[in-house]
Amino acid sequence: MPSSISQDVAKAGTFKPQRSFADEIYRHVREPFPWLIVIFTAVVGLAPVVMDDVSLRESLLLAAVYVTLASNLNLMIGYAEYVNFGNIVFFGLGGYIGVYLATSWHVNLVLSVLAGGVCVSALAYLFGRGILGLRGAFFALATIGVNEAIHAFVTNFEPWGGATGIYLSMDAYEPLGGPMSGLWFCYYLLVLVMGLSLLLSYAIKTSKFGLGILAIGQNEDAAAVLGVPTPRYKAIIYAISGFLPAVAGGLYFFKSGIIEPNGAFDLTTSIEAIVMIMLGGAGTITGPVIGAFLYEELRGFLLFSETFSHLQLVLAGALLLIIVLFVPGGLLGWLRARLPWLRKWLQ
Amino acid sequence: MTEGANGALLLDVEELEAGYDDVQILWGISLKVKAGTMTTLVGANGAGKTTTLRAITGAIRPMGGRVTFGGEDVTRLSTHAKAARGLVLVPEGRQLYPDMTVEENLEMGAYAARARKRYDDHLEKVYALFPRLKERRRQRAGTFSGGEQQMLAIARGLMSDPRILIIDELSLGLAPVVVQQLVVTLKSLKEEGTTILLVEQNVHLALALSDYTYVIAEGHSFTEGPSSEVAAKPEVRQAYLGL
Amino acid sequence: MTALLQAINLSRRFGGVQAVSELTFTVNQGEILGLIGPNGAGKSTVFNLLNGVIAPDTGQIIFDGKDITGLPPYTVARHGIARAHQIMQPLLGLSVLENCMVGACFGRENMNLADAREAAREVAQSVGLGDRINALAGSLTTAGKKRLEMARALSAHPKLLLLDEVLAGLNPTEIEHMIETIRGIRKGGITILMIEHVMRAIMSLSDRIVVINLGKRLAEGTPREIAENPEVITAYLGDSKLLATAEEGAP
Amino acid sequence: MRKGFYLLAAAAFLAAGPALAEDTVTIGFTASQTGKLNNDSTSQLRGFELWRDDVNAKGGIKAGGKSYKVKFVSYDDESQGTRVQQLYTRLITQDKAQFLFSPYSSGLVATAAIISEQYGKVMMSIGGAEEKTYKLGNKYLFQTYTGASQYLAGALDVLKHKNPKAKIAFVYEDDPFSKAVAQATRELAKKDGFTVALEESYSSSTTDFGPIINKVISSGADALLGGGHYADGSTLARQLHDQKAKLKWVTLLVAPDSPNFSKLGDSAVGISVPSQWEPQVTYKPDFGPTPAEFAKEFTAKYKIAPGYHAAGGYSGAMILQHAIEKAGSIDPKKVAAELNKTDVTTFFGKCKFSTDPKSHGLQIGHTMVLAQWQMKDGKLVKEVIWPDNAKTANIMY
Amino acid sequence: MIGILASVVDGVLVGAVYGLAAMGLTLIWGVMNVINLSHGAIIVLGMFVVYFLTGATGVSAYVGIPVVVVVGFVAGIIIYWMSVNRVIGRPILMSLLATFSLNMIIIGLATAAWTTSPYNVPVSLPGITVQNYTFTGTHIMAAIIAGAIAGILYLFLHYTRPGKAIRAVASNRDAAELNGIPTRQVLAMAFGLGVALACVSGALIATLFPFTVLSGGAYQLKSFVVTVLGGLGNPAGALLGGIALGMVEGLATPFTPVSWTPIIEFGLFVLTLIAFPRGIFAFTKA
Repeated sequence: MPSSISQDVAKAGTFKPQRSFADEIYRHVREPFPWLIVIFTAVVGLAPVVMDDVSLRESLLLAAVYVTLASNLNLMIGYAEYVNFGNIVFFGLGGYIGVYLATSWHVNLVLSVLAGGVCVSALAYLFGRGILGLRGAFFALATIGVNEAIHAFVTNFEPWGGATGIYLSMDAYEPLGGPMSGLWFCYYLLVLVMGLSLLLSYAIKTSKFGLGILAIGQNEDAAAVLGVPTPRYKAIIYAISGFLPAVAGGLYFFKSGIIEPNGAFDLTTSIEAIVMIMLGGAGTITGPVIGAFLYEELRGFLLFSETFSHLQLVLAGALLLIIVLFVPGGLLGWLRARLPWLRKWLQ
Repeated sequence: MTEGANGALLLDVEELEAGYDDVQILWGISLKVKAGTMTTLVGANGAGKTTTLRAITGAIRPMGGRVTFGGEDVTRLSTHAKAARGLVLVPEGRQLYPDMTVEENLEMGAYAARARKRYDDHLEKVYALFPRLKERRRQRAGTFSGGEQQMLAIARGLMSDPRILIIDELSLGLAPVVVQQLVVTLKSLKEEGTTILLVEQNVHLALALSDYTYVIAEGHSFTEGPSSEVAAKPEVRQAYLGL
Repeated sequence: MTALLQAINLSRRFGGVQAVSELTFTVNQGEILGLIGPNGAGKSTVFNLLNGVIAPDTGQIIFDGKDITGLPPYTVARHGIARAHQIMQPLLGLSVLENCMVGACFGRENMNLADAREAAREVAQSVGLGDRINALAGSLTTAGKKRLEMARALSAHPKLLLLDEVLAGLNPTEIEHMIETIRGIRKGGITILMIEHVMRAIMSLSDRIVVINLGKRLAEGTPREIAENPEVITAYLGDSKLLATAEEGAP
Repeated sequence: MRKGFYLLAAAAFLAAGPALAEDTVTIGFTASQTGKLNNDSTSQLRGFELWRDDVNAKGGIKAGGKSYKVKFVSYDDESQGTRVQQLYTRLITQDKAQFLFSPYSSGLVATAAIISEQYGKVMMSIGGAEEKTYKLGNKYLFQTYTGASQYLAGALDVLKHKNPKAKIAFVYEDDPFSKAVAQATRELAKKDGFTVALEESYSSSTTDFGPIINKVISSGADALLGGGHYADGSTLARQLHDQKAKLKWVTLLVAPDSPNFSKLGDSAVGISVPSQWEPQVTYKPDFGPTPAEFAKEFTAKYKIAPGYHAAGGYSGAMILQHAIEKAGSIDPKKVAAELNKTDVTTFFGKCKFSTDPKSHGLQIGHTMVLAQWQMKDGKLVKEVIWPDNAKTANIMY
Repeated sequence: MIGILASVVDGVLVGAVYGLAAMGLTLIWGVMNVINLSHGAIIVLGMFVVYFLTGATGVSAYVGIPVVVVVGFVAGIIIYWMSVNRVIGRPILMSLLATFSLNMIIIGLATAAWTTSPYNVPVSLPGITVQNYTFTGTHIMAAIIAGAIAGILYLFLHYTRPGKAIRAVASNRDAAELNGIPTRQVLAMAFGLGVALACVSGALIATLFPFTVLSGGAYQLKSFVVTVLGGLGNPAGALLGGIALGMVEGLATPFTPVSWTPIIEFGLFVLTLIAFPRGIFAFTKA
């Protein structure tokens, strides 16, 4: 037996496989998962129209924003296992850039928010190169610091209205056909952004880049020794994780009619996004979606119920504690552990 | 450090079952250690040696079976409670307090009330055994080489006033010359009557040093006997010790 | 014989400790070179210097004709140096296959994902992990993890493989098995530099041995020459009679 | 006028006859039950609730021959904008609220208005003082309070009398409202020939004003105008006292208006506050209770004297009631038209809205008063010191 | 010039209290690698304890400090067993979230009980006046107490058995357990100690400034900054870090608008982290 091993190893060392790029693409299209994402996005987008329910649109809009935040944050927290506590800075900064361009410069809304996304990603890449050298809790603290520093900066930045922020006049919605259709337009775009976030999450998870990121998440030093260019990959994933939240920020604050620093850089929202990831299951594609919807439903329920509205913070906290202590894998992790045959679908 | 009657049953492990989460690793391990002897536990990698030690010391909770120490059922006690009773483990990988000085490390070894009472005696004795440590008593443990760290780990174990000293992987990662020194130390401890349970990958070394040997395989007790006899059994040598 | 790797006058300090000083040695194409020395001699530091985990204070590393001094580990890996660690560092949450794929994807050949999958499968099979290919790395036994450490390094199709105490903690049968594996790797055309304390293995595997002590080169030569070198015996092997007791079993 | 109203009401009652229907009108709003605005928002909420109970006790709002009992639907907005639009959409589409009150604070008002405007729902803004909010093109938003730019006009007036050459330090919270107030006042002060010795804004979370006060001392200012909300304002007042800043005049926004301010003891003496309303004012209302009646009723119910947030809440609701009754309908368009015409004095003072399309809904009738904490027989009391026609005590400079 | 000096001195006095607050955070981090996100809520707890204590008994706030220590210690131990014990040794995210959820619970309950209205603890001590500038007695007293407590903590950790046990557990938990140290109890004790420190700092802050249920957030952020300056896990560094932060604040205000202070603070924070991940004052432990 030993000699056969020696033969095998000798062979393995020189093996050269052949496979084309087209095969790789085909493999993805054949997979059911991306199609599930597309269908899900379409359902969310059309539900309020079909059911003729504006109130539902508002809830779904918030949910779509949360899914976008959670799913992109999951790229850092779930894949690269870098705990980003200040993720909201992308959302806020993207919101400011988007709203500023759309109102002060009258740039087309779509272009404005895309510009917000690009700027934020570029900034994230630069910042990332600096702070991603930090590990674990140090990184988490640094992200809080970045958020607070930018928060303080924007508060003093007069072109963006300083502490007052930017108020949108009703005229701002005119290019979109008035506030009513403007809000619908923002909704569709936000749902689209949500769908793209999920596809992005899938694409990364099934790519070579994603494998490198997952390796970094498991053991960064080992990954580096295996050849994963860790500093560059980390900065790239950080930049990517900022893009769609920034776009969503532009749309969301445009829709809200006002952006001001305290609302734009609220750390609590950042942490809520983490809670959603935990609720659904970190490191999975669908986990953040499930988590965001569950969380949104739950907060909604607590907020609207007479009995609980005063204690909603307490109850939300207690729920989070229970999840962290007893179901750390989130709903998906829990299901995967119990129903192994479902793993293919519970990604 | 000496147990009253030599040859009396000190540690009695019966049908121990243990594992992690859903995975059971030990399926019934039994072993007995008599006072004043040196016993070894050997087995292939993955046979469950470390798990056995962890279950005995309480780092993991046994799923079944019983651990009796000095006549008392200690199966469900926590690790520190067992240590306080003199069931002392020198763990694999030394596990020192790198930021504390040598003497502080030793002091922590004597944390339990029982050991603290004889702190001064033990300190003197340990320094006599390892003069190197005395020279460097104010130095941080983290600055030591592997061999020195293993010495400090054993010294710290001795500070706990052990009724039994369990040593996990004495020679792992150590240069031959260091192993030799440690073997000498171990022999002298044994001569003084310290009860030792040794888990050692280096089967030759283990069999040569000890009085009695237990062989475990795949989480079960496989065979046992005086070390020389175990070493001589061809089927054991071949299948379970890989000799 | 051509030199694959040359370490020239390498030095590195940590705080007040000179971990490696003025160390020079050469690894030839196709050989197995053993690196031994007492604990704290600086062996692992040498490996860390070679594969870029830490940069040398002074000195130069030439690999395959290129100067790789001070390059980060992932660039060194791309040049074709792979390493199996003494303390196993499997990517616990990934499967055995995925672990190996990381090696294949980001190693010397920079394969795409599909190629890497095939290459990884092949290598995992060859080191005896074929039936555990989809198991999580965290669920492997110590020996399994050692094997994975090797497989992952091999999947990169490296030119030079650094093996850091891959035999530590294995029992004699497993050691035999691993020795065969290492021989097989060399047969596949991969040069090997290994740190090992298990004398029997290093003596039988190595073409040449370098002994270091206190960060300096103490001796160099064939296994036989090393075993008979009095300086090496004092510093590292100790009393040969006792050694025999320890190594060869019951008297 | 008042008699006229009663006649009108009686006529309406007679016209409707005994078959008066038991209808309800639903008013929706969000309040800050949690979060940083909780304190002020709660006072305002009490005003709303007192009004509702009063109205319902009298049989409801009478309009077009019907009598509408008032029903509130409200949610917690957690003092932040995240859910405001969701909640207002829900109030309108699901809870079928016919009228709305705004959330507390300007930013939230602007956010909510985007929803209410879409549905053509009248929203009474109570607690959104910043003028910016009313210059965004809204048509159904009506402001109860005097706008931010007027807040410190009274304080400047007092200074003009006492020390026309005063050096003024502006120290204010970095939030939309306080900033708007301070910046408007600074311009006024410059125009009036005062010297601006220092201008500093501080973040809402500031708790240590030591460094700022040292700066104030260094600047040699005689007067300090600014502040923000309760927490920071009370801290600032206390530290000014502790650090013995020798200022002759201090006017702070919002904080000193709260009855709790008296807990600061000596630190409170001499501090003045611009107020939308004080219980002592002597306005003669055309509609609803007198100031004294309101104060008495409020104190009886909540065991605490009403501040202007509570009074504003009550009066804002009452303006809506007035407009509904005038319109004789709960149709929002008719009510809005009636609000545009409103020119009424309540216990809260005069109320009139701008109908200029560029600033529609902006309050242009109401004026502020200036109150000051003074020691009276060893007890701290808040006295109205300005304008002269409303004052209850002399200025302490 | 004297204005600047006054500003710096004031900064140092307040900084000592920040340092004390951060000491609790850094101790907990050092011993169990948990960043306590309920730190701010706990500081607020200390404020309310002293508020009700002085209100109910009329004693001076300073007399109440020992009571605050005891209450904080007990609260810390309860919190430890409730939410921290299970997340020790798990990924950093878990402990962050566990303590954050606790923060939500405490803030939620406190808001329900006390609303977010401001409270004020009346203390007056004679201050020291130099020219126009007054250093209030409460500031001076708070700084003295903070310094004293820091000293006591140092002595405790280095010269008492439980203190050494805390260091041992911080250094290697498994080994400590094998040495017969009841590590969970030691961890609970360390957590209780950290919480007690936070509570005392809260009590001292309450003597300086009015506060609300939500005040803690700001002090928590400041504690992060201080902790990073002083070196995570290094209680002695925390005091220095706090004083450094106070000095920076004091030095910055005369020259820049106060609203820029947070930019300077957090900019410094991020830069320090990147340049000295172990903190400026982190001693290379000898």
